Amino acid sequence: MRTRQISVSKAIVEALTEEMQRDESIFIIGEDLVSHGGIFNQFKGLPALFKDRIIDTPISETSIVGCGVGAALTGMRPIVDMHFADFVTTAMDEIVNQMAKIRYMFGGQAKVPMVLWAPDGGGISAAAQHSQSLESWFVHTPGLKVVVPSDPADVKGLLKAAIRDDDPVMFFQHKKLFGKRGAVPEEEYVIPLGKAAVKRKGKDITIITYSRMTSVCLEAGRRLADIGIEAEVIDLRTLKPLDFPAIAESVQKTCCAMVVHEACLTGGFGGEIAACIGEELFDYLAAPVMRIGAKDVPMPFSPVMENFVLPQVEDVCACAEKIMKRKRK
Amino acid sequence: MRTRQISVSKAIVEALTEEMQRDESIFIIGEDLVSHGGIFNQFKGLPALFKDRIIDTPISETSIVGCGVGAALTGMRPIVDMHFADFVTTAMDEIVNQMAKIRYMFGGQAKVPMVLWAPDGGGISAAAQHSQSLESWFVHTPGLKVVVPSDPADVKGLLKAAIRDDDPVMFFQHKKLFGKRGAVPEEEYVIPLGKAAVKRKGKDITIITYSRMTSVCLEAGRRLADIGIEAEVIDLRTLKPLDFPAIAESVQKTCCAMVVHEACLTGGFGGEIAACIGEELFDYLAAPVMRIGAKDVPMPFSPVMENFVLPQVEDVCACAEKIMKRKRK
Amino acid sequence: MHSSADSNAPIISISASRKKAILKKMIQIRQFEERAGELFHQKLIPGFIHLSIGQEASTVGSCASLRPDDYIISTHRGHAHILAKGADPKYMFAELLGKKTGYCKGKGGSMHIADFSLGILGANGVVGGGFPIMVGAGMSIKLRKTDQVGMVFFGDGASNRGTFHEAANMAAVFKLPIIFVCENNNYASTSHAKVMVAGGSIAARAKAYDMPGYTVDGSNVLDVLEVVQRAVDLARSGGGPSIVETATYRYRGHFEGDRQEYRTIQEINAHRMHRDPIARFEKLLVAYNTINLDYIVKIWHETAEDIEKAIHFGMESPLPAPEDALKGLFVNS
Amino acid sequence: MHSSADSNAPIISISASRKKAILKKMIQIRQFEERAGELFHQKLIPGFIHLSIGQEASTVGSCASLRPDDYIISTHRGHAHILAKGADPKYMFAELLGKKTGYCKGKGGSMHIADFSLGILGANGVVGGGFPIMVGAGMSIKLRKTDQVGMVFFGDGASNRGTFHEAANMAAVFKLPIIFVCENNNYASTSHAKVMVAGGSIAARAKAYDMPGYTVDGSNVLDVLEVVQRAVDLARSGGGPSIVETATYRYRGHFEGDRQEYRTIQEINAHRMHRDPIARFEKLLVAYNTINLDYIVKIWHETAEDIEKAIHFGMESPLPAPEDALKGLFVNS
Ligand SMILES: Cc1ncc(C[n+]2csc(CCOP(=O)(O)OP(=O)(O)O)c2C)c(N)n1
Ligand SMILES: Cc1ncc(C[n+]2csc(CCOP(=O)(O)OP(=O)(O)O)c2C)c(N)n1
Ligand SMILES: [Mg+2]
Ligand SMILES: [Mg+2]
Repeated sequence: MRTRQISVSKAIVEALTEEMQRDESIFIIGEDLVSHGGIFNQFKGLPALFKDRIIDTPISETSIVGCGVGAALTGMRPIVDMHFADFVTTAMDEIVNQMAKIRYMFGGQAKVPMVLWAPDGGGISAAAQHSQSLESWFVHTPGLKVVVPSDPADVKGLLKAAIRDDDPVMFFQHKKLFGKRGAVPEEEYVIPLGKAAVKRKGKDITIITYSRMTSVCLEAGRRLADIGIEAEVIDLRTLKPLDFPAIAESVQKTCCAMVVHEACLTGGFGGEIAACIGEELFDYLAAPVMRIGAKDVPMPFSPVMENFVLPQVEDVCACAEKIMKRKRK
Repeated sequence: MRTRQISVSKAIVEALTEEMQRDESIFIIGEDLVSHGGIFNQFKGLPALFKDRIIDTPISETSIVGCGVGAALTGMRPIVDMHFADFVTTAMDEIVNQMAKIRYMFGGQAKVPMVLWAPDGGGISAAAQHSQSLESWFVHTPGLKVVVPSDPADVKGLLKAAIRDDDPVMFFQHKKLFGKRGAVPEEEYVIPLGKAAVKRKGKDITIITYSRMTSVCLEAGRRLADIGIEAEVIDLRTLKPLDFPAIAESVQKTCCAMVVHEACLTGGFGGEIAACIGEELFDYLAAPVMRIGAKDVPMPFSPVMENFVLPQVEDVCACAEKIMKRKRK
Repeated sequence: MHSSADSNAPIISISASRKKAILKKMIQIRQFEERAGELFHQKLIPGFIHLSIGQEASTVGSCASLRPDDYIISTHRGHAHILAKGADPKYMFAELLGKKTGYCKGKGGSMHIADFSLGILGANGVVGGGFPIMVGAGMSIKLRKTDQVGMVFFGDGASNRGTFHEAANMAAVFKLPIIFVCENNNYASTSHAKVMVAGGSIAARAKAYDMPGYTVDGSNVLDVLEVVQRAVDLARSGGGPSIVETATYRYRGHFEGDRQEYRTIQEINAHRMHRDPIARFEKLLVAYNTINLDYIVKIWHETAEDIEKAIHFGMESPLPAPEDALKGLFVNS
Repeated sequence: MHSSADSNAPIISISASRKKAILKKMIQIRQFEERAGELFHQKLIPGFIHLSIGQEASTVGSCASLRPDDYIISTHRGHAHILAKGADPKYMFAELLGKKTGYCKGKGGSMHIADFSLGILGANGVVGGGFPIMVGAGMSIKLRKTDQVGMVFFGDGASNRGTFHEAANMAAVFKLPIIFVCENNNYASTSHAKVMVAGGSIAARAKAYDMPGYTVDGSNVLDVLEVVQRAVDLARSGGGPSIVETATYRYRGHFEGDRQEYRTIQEINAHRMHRDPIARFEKLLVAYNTINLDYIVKIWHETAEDIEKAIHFGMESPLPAPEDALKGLFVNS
């Protein structure tokens, strides 16, 4: 398979271009898409290619999301740009009570093929209202699929799958990853939703993660290898559907696990995974399943504090070592 | 301590009356409070007692919650009635990005002493948009306290504590509990936030629960006793702050645990508790920590399906028996 | 732009058969609602229901201007809208009764009935929840370049939700083919529109978005049709959205069981006696010799029979299996 | 009600010393913003910042009508509002620089500055997030029976959020002492207000809520003051809310670093040259002999010195400790 090194931003544009060329019912709607190509330049070049299908709106997020729902119900395949993931808060009724529930509560009469595309995460000194990782709310909302990619190849393949999916998909794109480069296949491909990827092989401990924390965990994996710990790093890629078999396979081998995410610890998706492992793999576990997440505060502005709040490579290493000590006992 | 048997509704009215008499800065704002005494008659009699301090609003939930925030910041102690907990979705920015974060992000300059009072839960054939249990979103939102009471005495004592608290409190009142009666002390009392209650003593298995599921678990406890299983039922009462020491004390004794809530299973608060138990009490556990929650679908309307989706006494018993079998192995 | 139909104008020039169909639809709705109320009080319908009795002219007059392929979005008080757009009462009763044969297989109930094959994009339990969705249907029409229109029903209370403002502005900005029909029945649950809607007029708010706003007597079905038709024609011809506010009244409580401490029986009776939309229309049609009294009796009778058949269908239908609850969440499930 | 101040009217009759204070405040804001921009481009300020250069008359004219105990709520473009209400630039710079001595101890940054002791209830990173909170401040004033007022600043873009509508209606319904000041600088990030605000006028929307709406030349500080003072007087005397829309313009990009492909340099320069609020006011004051050129030079100089001192304070201040991040979430933490 021939690949090239491209950035996440480029991968997004490629995925969108290919899909929009393939299917005329796809359109993108949100704020500042046309002149800016999106607030993170993530849609750069698309407005020129798909003139009427990239739509700038007033600042009316509630209606923008609702607009996606209504268009999806009547034959279109909208991609709704949320500007910042934090602004899902202004459209939760539309996401949770309409987009997620319409198909079910109307007895399966309708489908809602739409993608809600939301740049999330911290690390850019954007403070409390522009830095959140809110995926666990949506995992807890039946009717939604949740995608949390970590590198250019996954972004491209998963975005294409999300667009083709007939159900509503929350696509959380970490905003620190736009510039991240990686190998992306030249030919067309789609990555099915619900398939995790083992991004590092290892026999000692399973590290389960997703989104930006994948690179943090991979770096931790390298450092742990230096001290003789071979960590297996699983990038979940989608949280719903969840690839629990991939987790189980690894934990049955390593007999211990930890979960790492950027969302704040308490009530985060790590609890769900740790609970599932505890329930399903109890007899395999040689040590407690540990979790790492951001500290339980709103994101502070000043970088010294923000770095302290966000999980770091050192935190992952320290936790893995602690687990390994327990395991070896 | 002298008590009387009163309903949850009566307990609410008593708590509010006592607190509003004590503190003039308390007011209640929401829809249909004055003529109806609240949509569930939960504020019955109050409008006559506190004329200008029970305020009917237009249907503008976003502004109603924001109104609470602004009033709390400027010297008042608002109680905001959400009508149905499902409608928090129309005010998530106000709850999550403002109410929860204002104190922190402004460096501690302000306090936000307000109660967001929200009747939640299913079981009344109110279908997908009027039956949700959304507490886990707010447990995952740093800056909020979360109260989930289960009987009249707790409702009264916790509501008083929530009103006196200087931080924002989400108070989820299960709507099937309004008519529930129980012994309530005659003299004044307050139940501090963050204290769980052991509602049934037992040595065999710890059942951790809250809100309406407490009575379901207590009934399960009685039935389990008939077959020789002594379950300890812990009613968490508040999820944030969480009384983990109470959980630990019980699990150290019983060596096994299960969590029961009405919110849908995946991503629910049960995962958090199971994960914490796994992390902190690994060496005590003789069986996996299991979770019971509603099935992962929106609430269906028809009672046969709704009952199937909601956790029942039988489900709790079956799960407890399964755990006990594992434990005895 | 803020005008009202001239009620001294001659009877709107539509065919006698259309007029008869309109009358029949109003009667069907009235009977559907009365029987639904009875079934509810007999505890055969679970949950809660909101009835539209008294508001028939507003709803039927509005929907009479629509084509089968046009869209509507309804509210918590939705039975009338859905019937007016052509839904079959038997699947509706089955749904209200929580049966497997209902429009939503028993998953929706009173507040969540839809028939996508008839352009009924659903009732909505969230007040004001329909506005943004209708923006999407309008955008879809625009992108697909059809000449459909969308009509979103809402109450006086709903007009105070932020979604109204966002949707009205977006509809105007994109010139979407949307008709905002506010059925102002004076009350949002217990609160009076005069108190809760600053300025008192929802139609007048159209001006803020530079679109036409109309107020019309919602107890006169032909007035409603005439005004709404104007808005529909504008939308269909690419002229963008309008707001129509119908002055109407509900005879029943906000929901069945409502104690209604916020109004007097006298007030309700005055409406019933002097402004009943069905009685008014019947009188008009008789006066113009379009129909006679026998015909009226016949329609009430026929419609009642149909309603009973529909109830029978619902009552006899099977309940869903408990496990049906797990089906239909995703497209492949 | 939708009127504009007559700009041929004689110079508003306030004292010379107040006029001087107003000029000085505008200059302080200009200099604060220019230096903030520089510090940002020197990568000393983390995150992103939105500057108000060009909008000084709108902001200072509005705040000049307020008492110290009145409330304001600001926006993402908040430095000017906060300075105009009396905040100390040194704690502001310290905050922008992420220092422990900042207004928010380094937790807030540019979009989240507040000084509750001055009635500044905070900037807000969520566009339109301030409206509902101001409803609460207004309600609190009403319940506490004081004669304070609250002023909520917002942009043309923010006027399209549902929160605007809900808050305007609620303010009118409860006759709350709130002044809605829309600083219409033509753009919401990249989008032009003419395209995104249906009808084009935000002040005109006041009519929908039965409250006064004014449009005023936002580059003329005395015009702004005169009109806003009218709205403040009404609010303070129990007459309820008003909307004031100032026609203004920002010289810098939406945020520092904005490529600004949505407008031309010519457009910006035309505003700078012909409608600069500070130059206009200086010319006026000189023409009326309130001040002379030397005085102007002196103010610019003095203010610049103060700003440098404030920057110095910020630069020399210590960073927070990492663990400070864990403090201050709850009242007892
Ligand atoms: C967002 C939201 N808020 C509150 C409610 C509760 N509620 C249901 S109907 C209703 C009144 C609606 O009044 P109106 O819009 O005038 O419609 P009507 O009932 O008169 O038909 C209220 C407050 C709701 N369902 N959704
Ligand atoms: C709810 C929300 N949507 C979008 C944004 C991103 N955003 C920040 S400023 C801005 C433009 C605001 O325009 P306007 O209200 O006119 O204020 P101005 O920037 O012109 O001062 C946008 C879209 C946001 N912060 N909040
Ligand atoms: Mg109404
Ligand atoms: Mg602007």
